[in-house]
Amino acid sequence: MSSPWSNNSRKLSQPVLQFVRGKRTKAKGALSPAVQRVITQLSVMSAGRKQPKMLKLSREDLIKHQTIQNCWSMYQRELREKRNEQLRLQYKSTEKAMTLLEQLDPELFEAANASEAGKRFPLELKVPTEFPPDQVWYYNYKPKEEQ
Amino acid sequence: MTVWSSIIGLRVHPLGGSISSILIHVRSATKKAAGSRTSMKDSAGRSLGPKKHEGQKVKPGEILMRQRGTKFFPGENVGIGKDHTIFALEPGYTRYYLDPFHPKRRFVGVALYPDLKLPTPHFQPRVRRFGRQVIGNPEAAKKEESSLSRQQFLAKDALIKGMKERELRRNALRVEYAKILTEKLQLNFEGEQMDLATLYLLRMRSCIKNGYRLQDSQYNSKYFLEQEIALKAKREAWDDSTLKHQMEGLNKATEKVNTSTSFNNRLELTKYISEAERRENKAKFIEDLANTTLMTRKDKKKVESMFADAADFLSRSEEVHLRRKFLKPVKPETDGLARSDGKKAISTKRFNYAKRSIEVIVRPKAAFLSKL
Amino acid sequence: MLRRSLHSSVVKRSGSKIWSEFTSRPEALSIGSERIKKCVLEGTPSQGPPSIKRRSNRVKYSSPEKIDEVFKTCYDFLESRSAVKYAELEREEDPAKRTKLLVEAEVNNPEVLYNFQYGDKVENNPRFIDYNVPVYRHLGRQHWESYGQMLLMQRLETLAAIPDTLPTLVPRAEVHLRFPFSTGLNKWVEPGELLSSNATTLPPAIKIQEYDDVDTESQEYTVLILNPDEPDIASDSFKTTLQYGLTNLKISYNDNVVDSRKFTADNIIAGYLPPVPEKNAGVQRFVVWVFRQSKHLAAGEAASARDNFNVRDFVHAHKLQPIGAHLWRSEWDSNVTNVRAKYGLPEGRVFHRVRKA
Amino acid sequence: MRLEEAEVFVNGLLQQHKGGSMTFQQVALRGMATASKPRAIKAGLILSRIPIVTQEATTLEKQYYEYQSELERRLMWTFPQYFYFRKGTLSEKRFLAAQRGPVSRQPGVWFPKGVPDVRHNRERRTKQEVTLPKSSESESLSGANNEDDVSRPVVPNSRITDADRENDTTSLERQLSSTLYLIVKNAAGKWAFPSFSVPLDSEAKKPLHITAEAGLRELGGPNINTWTVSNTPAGVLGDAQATEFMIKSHIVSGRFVLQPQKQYDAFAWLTKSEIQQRVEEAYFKELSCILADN
Repeated sequence: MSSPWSNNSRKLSQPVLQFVRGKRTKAKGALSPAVQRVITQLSVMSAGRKQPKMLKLSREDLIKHQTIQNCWSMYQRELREKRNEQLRLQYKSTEKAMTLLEQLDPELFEAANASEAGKRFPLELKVPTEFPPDQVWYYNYKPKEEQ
Repeated sequence: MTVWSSIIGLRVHPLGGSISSILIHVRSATKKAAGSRTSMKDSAGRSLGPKKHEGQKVKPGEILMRQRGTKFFPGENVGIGKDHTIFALEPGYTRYYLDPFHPKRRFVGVALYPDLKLPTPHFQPRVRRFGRQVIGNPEAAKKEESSLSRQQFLAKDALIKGMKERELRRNALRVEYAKILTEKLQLNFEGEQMDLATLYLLRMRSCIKNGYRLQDSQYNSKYFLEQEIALKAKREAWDDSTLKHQMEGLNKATEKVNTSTSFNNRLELTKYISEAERRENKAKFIEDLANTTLMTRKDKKKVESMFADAADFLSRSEEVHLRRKFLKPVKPETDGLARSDGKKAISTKRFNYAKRSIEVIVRPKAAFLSKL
Repeated sequence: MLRRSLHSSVVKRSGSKIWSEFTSRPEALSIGSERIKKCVLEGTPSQGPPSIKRRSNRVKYSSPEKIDEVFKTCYDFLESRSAVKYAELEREEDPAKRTKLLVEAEVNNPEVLYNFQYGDKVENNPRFIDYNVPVYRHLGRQHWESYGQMLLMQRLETLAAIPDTLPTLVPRAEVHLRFPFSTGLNKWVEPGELLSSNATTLPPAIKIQEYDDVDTESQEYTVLILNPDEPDIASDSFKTTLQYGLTNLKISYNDNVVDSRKFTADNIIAGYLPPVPEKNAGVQRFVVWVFRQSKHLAAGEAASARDNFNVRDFVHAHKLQPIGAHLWRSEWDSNVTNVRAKYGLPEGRVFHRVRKA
Repeated sequence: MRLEEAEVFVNGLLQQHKGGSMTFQQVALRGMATASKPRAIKAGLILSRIPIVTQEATTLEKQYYEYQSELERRLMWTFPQYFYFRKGTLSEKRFLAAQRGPVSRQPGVWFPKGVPDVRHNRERRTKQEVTLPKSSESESLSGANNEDDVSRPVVPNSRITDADRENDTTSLERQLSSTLYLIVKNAAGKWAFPSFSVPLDSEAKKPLHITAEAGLRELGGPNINTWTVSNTPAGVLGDAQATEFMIKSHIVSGRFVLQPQKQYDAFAWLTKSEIQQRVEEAYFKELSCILADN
């Protein structure tokens, strides 16, 4: 053989890489398939391609939208005001009851005013759902046997 | 080992290639020499602190305070440097003071007068120093007045050229207006009156062009001429009768111009046209347009010329609106589709959203304004 | 849960069509174009919204889905609330509260919103934005406070027009300024702008837009233009000059541009003196002050010397209430000589370009 | 908490109080001093059943939510299909088959509604409609009602119950979306919330809420599970002579069975608006603020 290179390569199963720090090992732009795949995946996930076009409203629609939002905030404000008013009345009612109870019977007042620390919310009470369960109400409740 | 293998850096594994690949590290000379301790170093003192005491007289540029950070804030008539050095901007007397607007700050300032206290009251006018002298020598004054900055000097020629050009254009326009007034409209203004009339028209034109309404344009233009005359009277100390006479002349000229001329929507001077006439002409024009058919090139030219004439009584937006309506680039499909794809037809591919397919529409050439 | 427990269904009063009734309500509360009004109130037509001018763009446009149905419900809801306000208004006597109710009754009306949002707010057409109507004054004030007022106050403070002329300003009226006569330019000046001497040769037109409830029949205004930067060689300082002074002006909510059509020679306390800064004397500020008068000023009462004008004393003496301000700046340019010649003023001094201690 | 325990608890409280600012004697004395007149204190009970299903949305709410969800769909980012369906799998094929793809742009074709702007198989100018193949399949199988089939369609229970149809006011299963209150009819034929007199001699005296709960059990049988919100009364009725303090409580489970008794002869579970029609006007006005609207 004329080429000493081919002579040598016959003995080698794999070429041995020589790592030199700071030396460019590949031509610019050529990436390994794994890296290329990651880049493709990232570009697929990039925001610019997934975002829809900006929503532009015509003058009429913008006014309609603003009116809808105004209406909604007014509606919510009315609900809020009504709720606050009811809470205020409830507080006044309790206050009135307690004032009267204190005058009438201080013992009962003390008992009604006692600390309720440690009182638990019953786990059996359920949050309202959109549709009722199969068994709407549990009737067969029996109080625990007293020891 | 052969010579070649040692040259190109490939080595044969002694056990004969059972390990797949081998990475050989060439170690560069990265070993650091032993470090040296940097303690026991100290710089010389920076000589910080106040450089002027309370009430000391200072000149502009003198340093009042050297500091790290703003231990003292710059007060009135002082500046602050990039290393927070505080220096005087005006001649005066150093003051160290507190300001109720910034309760946590200490200030250094310069009072312009020895009996002035700082801070000066917040709602009183500021105490300022003018600090410039009049140039007494008339020649030096002249020289100073005509001196230009580099930027101004460089821009000067172009600006003067532009100004002259505008002046020329204005004069040409006035000549043209004079010609229209005398020849086309048969209005006879005497010499000075003609000058007033053309100047008035010139200002009218620019006002209308700038978007003023007609009444405002007339008022603005007339007010300008009135002021010109009034100022001239004051300069030349006219007596009342002369001034009155001049004003009457102006009134007459402007009145005559207002009642006999108007500007069309291309800002050209035309015969006066009243609002009623405008409406009447417009109605007639629309009727004419509705009666014309747009089938040939000749028709198109005719409609175009009709629009050119209509510029006198239509406003710009009206004209655009009517052009959109009567000079459509493509006629609506209700006007007819061509039978087949011949020489006198143009076919377009259009997407049909209901069928989600492409359909071909063949239109006669006459349906396209540009193809007439 | 509590929120859910408080639901009330939308009050629908089909009888109370308050917002489509224009016998007692002014015309300005409706949209001008019939087609646009129909599009807003009755839903977008099949060929697209009429505010889009080109037909092809109209075809391309698509409205958000279900906007028309929900808009109809919301419109009824807001209209019913407005009807409540109008009912309250009939019982109310106090003018301040009446104005408040009128604003509340109309501020959510989509037609009003449309007119105000897309109308010209400075050169307003009273058919669309009528400042006689309280709701437009309310919206106008909001618009002004959102930018113009802040800009003005910032310029007044950074350029030290406050406190060099008057101690401070509580802005009540919006002041616009332009110079239409000298050059025919149609542009409102931004506060603090540097203007050429050519532009300011002839007096400005000043627009005073009131947003408060004032009696436009009797209320009178004073306008002063001051220059606090006139050099005073004797004291090596500055003095204030009165450049222009007008009194006893009457304006209305809509027709409020003050030019010579609005006043006669009796209203002038100081004729217009154009800005003619001298070479190297620095940039001069020209501050426009607008005052509400507490009484009519008799002729000659307000006359005072232009030079060394003390504005604080003037305001105090005539019991003026400052409500608005504006300012522009001028500097020497090569046209100043022409302006001086035009007004017959003496030639300006020339100062050294270096300021000496 | 059982009654005995509660008693002990209250006694404990009073014992504690002895060491505090006021002794028991002082308390008693003050009570004697202020209320020297004969009086009757009653403990009223507002027993409620909380809603089981949610409230019906109003027209405005329904339409507003629909509008907002349409806007959100329009502004939604493209559905990341490659994330959920691996490329080349059967599920991806099924998913793609269920989609109605966008119109893609073609050269030389006039699109009157604008040239399509397609990215990742989505028209960017409109909302993206994502159809799941599962749902379309189950729709076709909706006839099959196999209990064992996991993918059978979900059929919700009706929000209107038998009790609603029969208008059975004694049932706890009526008016699922609103709060029900227990009211009883006394011998005189007047409807009111149940009330129980509090014994005033110091041995038998018990706190208001315990009296009310014990009274309820006497009245409606022992098989009721209730939860009293607080010891504190929520409202008061009457004057200093005969005072009724209202205690709020919720029924959690169990059944209210009216025991044969002289005091009351009927009971009903009613909503606030129904209560208004049955009770006296003054009585309702006093209590309306502490009742829930729904």
